[in-house]
Amino acid sequence: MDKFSVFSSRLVEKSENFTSGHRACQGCAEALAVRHVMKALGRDTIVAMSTGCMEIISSPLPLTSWRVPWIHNAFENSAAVISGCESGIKAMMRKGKIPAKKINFVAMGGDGATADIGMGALSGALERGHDMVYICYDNEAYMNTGIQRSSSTPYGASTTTSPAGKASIGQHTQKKNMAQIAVAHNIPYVATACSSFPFDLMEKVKSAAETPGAAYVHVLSVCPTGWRIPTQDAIKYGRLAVDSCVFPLYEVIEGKYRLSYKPYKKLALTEYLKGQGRFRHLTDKEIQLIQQRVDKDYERILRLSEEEE
Amino acid sequence: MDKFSVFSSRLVEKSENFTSGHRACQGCAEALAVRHVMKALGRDTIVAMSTGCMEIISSPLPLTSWRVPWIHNAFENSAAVISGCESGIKAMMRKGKIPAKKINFVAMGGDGATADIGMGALSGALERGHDMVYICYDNEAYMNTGIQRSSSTPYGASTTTSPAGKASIGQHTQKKNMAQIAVAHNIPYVATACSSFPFDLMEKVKSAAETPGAAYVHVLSVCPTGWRIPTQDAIKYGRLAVDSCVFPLYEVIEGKYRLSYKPYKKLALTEYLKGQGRFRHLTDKEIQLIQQRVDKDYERILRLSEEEE
Amino acid sequence: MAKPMEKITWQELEAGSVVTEIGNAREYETGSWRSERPVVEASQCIKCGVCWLFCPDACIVRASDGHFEADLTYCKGCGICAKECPVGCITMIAEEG
Amino acid sequence: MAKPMEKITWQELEAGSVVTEIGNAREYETGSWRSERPVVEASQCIKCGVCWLFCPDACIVRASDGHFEADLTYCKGCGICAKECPVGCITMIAEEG
Amino acid sequence: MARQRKGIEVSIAMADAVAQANVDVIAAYPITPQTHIVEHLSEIVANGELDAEYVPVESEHSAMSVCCGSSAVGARTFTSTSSQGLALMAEIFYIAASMRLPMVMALANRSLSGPLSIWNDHTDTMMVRDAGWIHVFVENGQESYDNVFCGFRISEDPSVMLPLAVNLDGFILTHMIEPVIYEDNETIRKYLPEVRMKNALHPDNPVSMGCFAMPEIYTEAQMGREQGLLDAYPAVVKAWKEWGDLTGRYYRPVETYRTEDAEYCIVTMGSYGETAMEVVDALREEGEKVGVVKIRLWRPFPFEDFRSAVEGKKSLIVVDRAISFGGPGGPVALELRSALYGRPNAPAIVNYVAGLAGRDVARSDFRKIILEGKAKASKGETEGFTLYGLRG
Amino acid sequence: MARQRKGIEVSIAMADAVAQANVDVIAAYPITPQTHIVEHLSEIVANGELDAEYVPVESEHSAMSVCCGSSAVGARTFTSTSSQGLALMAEIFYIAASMRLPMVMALANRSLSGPLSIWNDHTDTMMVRDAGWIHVFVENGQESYDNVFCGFRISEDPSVMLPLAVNLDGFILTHMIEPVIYEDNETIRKYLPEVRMKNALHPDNPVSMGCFAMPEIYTEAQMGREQGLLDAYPAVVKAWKEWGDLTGRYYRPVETYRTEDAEYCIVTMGSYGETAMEVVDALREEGEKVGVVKIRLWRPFPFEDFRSAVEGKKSLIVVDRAISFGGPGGPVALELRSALYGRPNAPAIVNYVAGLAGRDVARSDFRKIILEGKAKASKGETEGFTLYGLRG
Amino acid sequence: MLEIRLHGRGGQGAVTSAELIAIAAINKGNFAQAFPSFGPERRGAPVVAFCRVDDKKINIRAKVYKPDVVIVLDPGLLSLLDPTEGMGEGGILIINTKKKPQEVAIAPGRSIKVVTVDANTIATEELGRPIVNTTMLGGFIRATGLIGIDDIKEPLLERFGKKLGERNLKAMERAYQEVSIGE
Amino acid sequence: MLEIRLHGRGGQGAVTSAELIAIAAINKGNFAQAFPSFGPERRGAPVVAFCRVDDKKINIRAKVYKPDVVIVLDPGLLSLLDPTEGMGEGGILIINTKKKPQEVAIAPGRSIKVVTVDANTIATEELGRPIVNTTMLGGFIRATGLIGIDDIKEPLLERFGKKLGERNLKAMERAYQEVSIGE
Ligand SMILES: Cc1ncc(C[n+]2csc(CCOP(=O)(O)OP(=O)(O)O)c2C)c(N)n1
Ligand SMILES: Cc1ncc(C[n+]2csc(CCOP(=O)(O)OP(=O)(O)O)c2C)c(N)n1
Ligand code: SF4
Ligand code: SF4
Ligand code: SF4
Ligand code: SF4
Repeated sequence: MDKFSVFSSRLVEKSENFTSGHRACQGCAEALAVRHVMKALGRDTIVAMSTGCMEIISSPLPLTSWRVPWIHNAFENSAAVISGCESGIKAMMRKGKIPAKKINFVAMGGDGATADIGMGALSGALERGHDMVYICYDNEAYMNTGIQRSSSTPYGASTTTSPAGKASIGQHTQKKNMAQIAVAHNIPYVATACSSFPFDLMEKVKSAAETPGAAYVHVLSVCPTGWRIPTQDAIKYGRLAVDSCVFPLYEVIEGKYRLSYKPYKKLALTEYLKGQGRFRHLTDKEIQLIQQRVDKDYERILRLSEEEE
Repeated sequence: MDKFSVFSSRLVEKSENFTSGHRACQGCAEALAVRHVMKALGRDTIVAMSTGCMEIISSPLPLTSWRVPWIHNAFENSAAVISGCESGIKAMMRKGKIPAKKINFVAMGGDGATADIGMGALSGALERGHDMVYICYDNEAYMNTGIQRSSSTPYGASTTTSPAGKASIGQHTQKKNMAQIAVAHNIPYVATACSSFPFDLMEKVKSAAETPGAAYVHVLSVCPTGWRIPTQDAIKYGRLAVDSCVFPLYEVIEGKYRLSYKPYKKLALTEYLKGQGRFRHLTDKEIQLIQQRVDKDYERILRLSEEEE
Repeated sequence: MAKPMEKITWQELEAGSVVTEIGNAREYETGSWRSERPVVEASQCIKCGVCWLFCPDACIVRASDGHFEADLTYCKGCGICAKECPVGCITMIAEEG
Repeated sequence: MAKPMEKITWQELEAGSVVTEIGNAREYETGSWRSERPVVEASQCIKCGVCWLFCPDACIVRASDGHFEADLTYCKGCGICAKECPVGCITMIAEEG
Repeated sequence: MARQRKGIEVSIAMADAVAQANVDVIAAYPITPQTHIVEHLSEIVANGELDAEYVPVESEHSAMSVCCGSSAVGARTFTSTSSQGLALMAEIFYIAASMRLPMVMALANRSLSGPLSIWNDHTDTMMVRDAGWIHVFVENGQESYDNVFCGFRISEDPSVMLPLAVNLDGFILTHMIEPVIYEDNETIRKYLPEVRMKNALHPDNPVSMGCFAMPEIYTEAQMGREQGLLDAYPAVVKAWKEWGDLTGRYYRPVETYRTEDAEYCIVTMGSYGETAMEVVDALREEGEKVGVVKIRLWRPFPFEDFRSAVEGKKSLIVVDRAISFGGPGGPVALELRSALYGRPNAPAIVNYVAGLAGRDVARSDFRKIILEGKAKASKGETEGFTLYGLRG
Repeated sequence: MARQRKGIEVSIAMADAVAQANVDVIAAYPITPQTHIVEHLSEIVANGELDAEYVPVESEHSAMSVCCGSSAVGARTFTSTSSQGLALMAEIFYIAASMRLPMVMALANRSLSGPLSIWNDHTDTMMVRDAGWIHVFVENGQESYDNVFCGFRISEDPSVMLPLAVNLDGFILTHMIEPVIYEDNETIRKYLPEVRMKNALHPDNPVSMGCFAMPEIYTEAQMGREQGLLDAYPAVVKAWKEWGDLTGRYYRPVETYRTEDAEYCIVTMGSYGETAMEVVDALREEGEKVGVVKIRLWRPFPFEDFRSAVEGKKSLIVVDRAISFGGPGGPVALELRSALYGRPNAPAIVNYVAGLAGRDVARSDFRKIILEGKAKASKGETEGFTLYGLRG
Repeated sequence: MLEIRLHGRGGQGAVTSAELIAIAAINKGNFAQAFPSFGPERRGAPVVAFCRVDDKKINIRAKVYKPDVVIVLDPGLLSLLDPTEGMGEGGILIINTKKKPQEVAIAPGRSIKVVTVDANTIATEELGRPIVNTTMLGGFIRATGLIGIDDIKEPLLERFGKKLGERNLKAMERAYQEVSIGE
Repeated sequence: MLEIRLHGRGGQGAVTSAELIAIAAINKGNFAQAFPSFGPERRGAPVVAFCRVDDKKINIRAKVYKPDVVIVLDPGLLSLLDPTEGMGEGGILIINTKKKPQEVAIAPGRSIKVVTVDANTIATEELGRPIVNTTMLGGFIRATGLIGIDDIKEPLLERFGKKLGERNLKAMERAYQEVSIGE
């Protein structure tokens, strides 16, 4: 449990803009992340959401878990849909067709929607520089359709389309680094976050929303179903990901890196991997190799953050 | 004219795998880049090409300028098509259906095909790590359809869809940095090149082809029609782009930067801008601002290259 | 109250099937999913709200005396609150069949 | 020789309109596009091949004596060779109407 | 803008109409032959002559997605595409209709790959004929200009709320300079007032759009879409009638030319209509009892108008500009046969597929099609279709 | 693999068939309800049981693009998709046919958005009915398994060279565990030999593929595509005949059940066929002279088979699983009407659209459709269509 | 034809139970179907699966509306739904519960055979976790006699592999023995 | 109806010439069309544009196959194509060339009026570049009388803006004066 949380829950927005009654799995920390994000954003927000777990579990006609204006159109295009919402409102406000007021334009999608099928739409929206926030809920696979690999699935994870088997270690490509790709788009705000660190997450979402222009927030979202862990451990595994530096928390503001959280003691990767069904098949040697990669990537982030200081 | 070129033409592959009779504009340096690339690649190459100038000018049924196996399928998918060619040949060779031999798998597209509509397919192919080379011919707009802006059009350029006008400077977003985005994909080889520096270009294409896994080469390709310059100046403007550091030539090998060419004397941006019809409307003040940005970006590349040394 | 989907006639849907009753998912009681129930030992609760903060179903509510407890209408029984409670005052109990 | 496109019958096309005669674009003579013609002063040519290297239409050829000249069948008259020739031995001359 | 008659490229006239319609958002991706429309619009916006967001999207898929977002917030939205662009956005094109999002698209019809062709036919629009959009076909520049206004009027009509495509033949119309009468802004404002969409996305009135449907409710949701199209029919007729009352130019779902006493008719859609009329005039002088039936409204399909237009004719020669490969031939002939199926004395239907990918269909070709078609009909050779002008 | 009868999920049976067919490349993107097919294939490859490249593409657009590349080099290529996936790849789906690239797709039919639905109907496949693919519909697990082999055989036939889709109803078939007879590998090798594509891309035999076509030549290029489909018809019949001779299981383009003396028929496509037969049996016992006509080959459309199957019937009740919004109703009824147009004594055609997005159509529903349809036909109420089971 | 409906929760493997019954029947030479209820339900949510067994080819492609046998994998579901819905006279209801058959409340006047298995206990003891989908098959086999324990062995071992399969088999056999059959 | 065909090269603005004629005619109250030959040709390639003028609505949507007037913007094209193709008796051929009409070789026995303009020289002098599309209109106006110089003024100024427009006008007027009309 992260150190800030104990006594500061009372500072958190009480109202729920993403309501109970949604049909996420028991213990879904992706739904939790949505809940946190919506607290940070508040009511003056328009959300465009990609097809995926969060969409399906929140909107079975005629019911909706959303209390803010919400639109789902397709799987790969929420970045483009929100571009349209933003452009439309901007034009209408400028022309006096509707009263001016600050509205957060937020697109959301899973890692598949973001790093794979929606990459084109996202890249285009970032480049055009709409005043928007894109939030990727990264549960490291296509969960909605039954745990298929995405380009954000980590090396070595077994999924239904990258199964571990006699001739395969499971996923055999490295996790695509979406935050880094977003940074390469030269947008003013990029951050990584995790719902196991809710205050940090909420602060980042607020910063993103306040940044004029395009912002990108990459949220590691633990999926007990897909990761094959007990439901009650969803928060724990988010913490382990961060504390073992598999998923460092940082911000990149106008190209400058800032580490948001440095683990008191960097945990060994095994802490994180063990207990997750998707990694069960990995040998110690394989874990060793992965550890090297994690170290290297973390050092890079450390170096970049220090450079900026 | 770059310093190596005078006496070493004789070292260059003589045969033309991209033949005369193509219908590119007079003085098209994009066609010249294709010619250079095909010299570097040689006959054991399969090319998948996106829709665009180079496709249209080289393949009016029943004629073709290609002497290597060549496929055009659509505008946005040459990275995916070549993924299929590579996978198919790889599988068939492994299974002994066809004899084993080294073949270069090369996808090519314009900047629109690459940085805009084909971004998703490219990102996917890079991530999957096919043994392929992707070559972007960047003439900084959609030329085939009549000089519309792309995300690779530089700030301030007037195109038919980002026209300079009373309420607009022309293109008002910054040029998307595709090489940097490719680097963020953690592929083993990324380079920038220009057909005004043909030896450098050919070396890079060869290196890219020899690199196992996915490689990306970004080729600045001067288009006299779209840039509104005299046809005979096509080579000159490529040189100016490089010498004014608007378009630095570099390689990134396994994440390490290497500057390939450092101008003897960095030229002022005006050298490059003046004479180009697309920039004619820019005021001195605007040029000043652009110069600052160019300087900053160039310094970044310099710094990154030095770090690695 | 939204009409149950299997009763709605086509004329009753808004154009484009837009849903105008926001947040009406609360009519769907996910408590039925639960096989275990969190039980809070109120006397030990330090009222920190951690359980509230981490419940994916937003179904921890504050009782009038300030301590927190699960709203069983929605609680799916994931056990996160029990696991995360810093003082360990929540226990998961099997639902009776 | 490829048949001109306006003569080809559908039966004469390969399945999928695949073209099997590679490089046959050379049948299309882009020399007709030219309004100016590069003329090489052979005696001054230092045979460096720069014109050859930079011709977008691959239509600079080497004469038997080693100097370079334009193949007017394809030369579109862009003037690059003239501009890039390090010794300036190529001149562009207007084609006569 | 005052009322005036101009010599103008049709694409520019359409762009000017879009500006007069005071749209809020234009999102489009360039593709030949649609380019001139969006280029001129960018220019108008760049010059500050239209206060709108021009969103230079990275693909047509995103063009339609941006339009969905923009329409969903209630902004007046325009887009334009052709061919591959339409194919690439096909998924979202369907969704736009199902979500009942008003917008107008100038669909500069062009052949679908492959082989790649930039020239005109109707294969692109035919690919999405089931999607639930309203489809209007125009014949000339004036109709292109006019139907931008009528298009918004119909599309945004609260009883309709559906996207609408103005289909115009690529190059043949888009790149044609010809006379067009511009209406003044007053007239346009009167004809096309601002409407605030009932369920537009806005924090002041939050709604959820695009919820998913279980089997228990999907059929009902689809009936809404179908009914939207059925309701569109009277709205279209009304919008055209009012436009005619204002401008003197009237449009009808099915238009006929010299059909009253005709024994047989040629049926066309799009810019071929004018040439067909011209040829029919000539044939009439030779004593042929022939007329022209022009389908202007393709979706919702005007069954009754069509049936009454061809009532009592001996035969119809339907000129399609698309094929359903391995199927029954051209989509228009297919639907017309279905519409007349089982009717007593239904006319014989002969189907030509002509002018694929911009192959010129000149007056002499029409003449040949009409006379040959008539002969086929009388010989009972009505099955399948003829690919007109095929070599080999 | 020895010949055996297994209880197996249909998706897995199909995946096993793909492995038995020894494909070289599988490129697919997951989408419900196609997922189990590709998941099982990844597993087979991961276990080293099939030597193939499984390309985990980032979208369906790229799935089809990869398949085009792979087929172009002459590799045996398989893919699978559904619904939105098909819509997203639509552009390339058309191109695959025009480039004459053999491959087999398992098209797990599912409704098209919006609203989003993961359940079964035929709106997805109908979107691409003009594209030039061969389309086969299957009714059960055995047919799904068998038609993978027949599919490759037909698709790769040098006289055909066209991609082929095996359409199977999503969930209803894909997620069904039922008995399937597996053939042994010997039989498969015999039936489905390796073929080396004539113009496959390779440096040893360079060719150019996908050149663009000017108006002067486009029509001719398209005729090749059309002719490919016409030539596919005999190839399909032959491939099915030979499969039958090997396995005892024969397929035909149009299949009939108790139609000989039937006065009217129900027409279905896909997995409804079996229930229809069951209900027809029951109705027969009550004295109804009713039969079933099942369309198995949808493209190339088997005109003659269909016509002779319904010759002399009084009426046909066509059950469609898709709508062309604002148009004539279901696409199957549309084409059947066109196919019988103008024939003497053509049957009355009544059109139902049923089972959209997975709404169950049980035996009682079929019974109702048949009897109600018959009554409508006899009253001459044959226009338009009925959205079966609609509330309101 | 015998029609079976199974009630469970997302993640509990109701479809696997249906599948194993169907495969066993098919292996015996019968015809059978097994299929899920095709919903977007998630882990924890009440779900339904179906199975049909017959000695001739089955031509139905709809859900089971009138089950002959109903299996309830999760006792908690009994308070949420009526497991006997659509069931005719003489139906068999097999429930995972500690209760005895006579303690299970059934609408009065219906002649339904109630069978109970304390599957949670058995599964927890044999498999270490209360995953009861295979255990409950023991109850099913005993109550219906439709297939034998031996028939299900092979599919079960194929499905779970030898090690895990044998433990599941053990649980199933125990359930077969320990079942309580009412009426 | 008068049908006109223009031959030029990609980038030379043949369509603009056609356009200006059409607009001038339309502004006079006539009907007209102007359109390119719709090709993928590039800068330098021979291209064609068309124009039709009539006093009633024009209903043709095909290329011009039988031109009454042909304008050749680039003298180099004469050696590549027959500008009189499809032209009937009495046609007018207007060529940019230094030559006199009688020096232009026409198939013997055809009664075609040849008109020549040294547009390169005029344009280079007036506009600084040999862009002859507007200059050649002077020849066209003089040779056909279809429209007057005044009719084209407004569209020309609108097209090119005042400054550049006036220079183009000047070039056109000079061509009008300096044209050589054959036969
Ligand atoms: C074009 C298209 N392809 C595939 C699908 C099927 N599909 C829906 S959601 C989904 C996966 C979502 O994964 P992700 O974006 O990672 O979100 P998650 O469900 O994991 O939260 C897929 C493959 C679709 N709806 N549309
Ligand atoms: C899906 C789709 N959209 C649009 C087009 C039209 N189109 C063809 S090429 C092209 C521009 C090409 O630009 P670029 O990739 O930069 O290459 P260039 O022509 O400049 O070399 C466009 C917009 C198309 N063919 N397909
Ligand atoms: S599958 Fe994973 S992400 Fe999806 S609802 Fe379940 S726990 Fe959440
Ligand atoms: S438009 Fe530019 S890139 Fe295209 S052929 Fe012409 S010069 Fe080359
Ligand atoms: S068990 Fe889970 S769902 Fe229930 S209150 Fe606790 S955290 Fe919330
Ligand atoms: S986490 Fe524990 S101590 Fe804190 S409020 Fe909840 S129940 Fe009380």
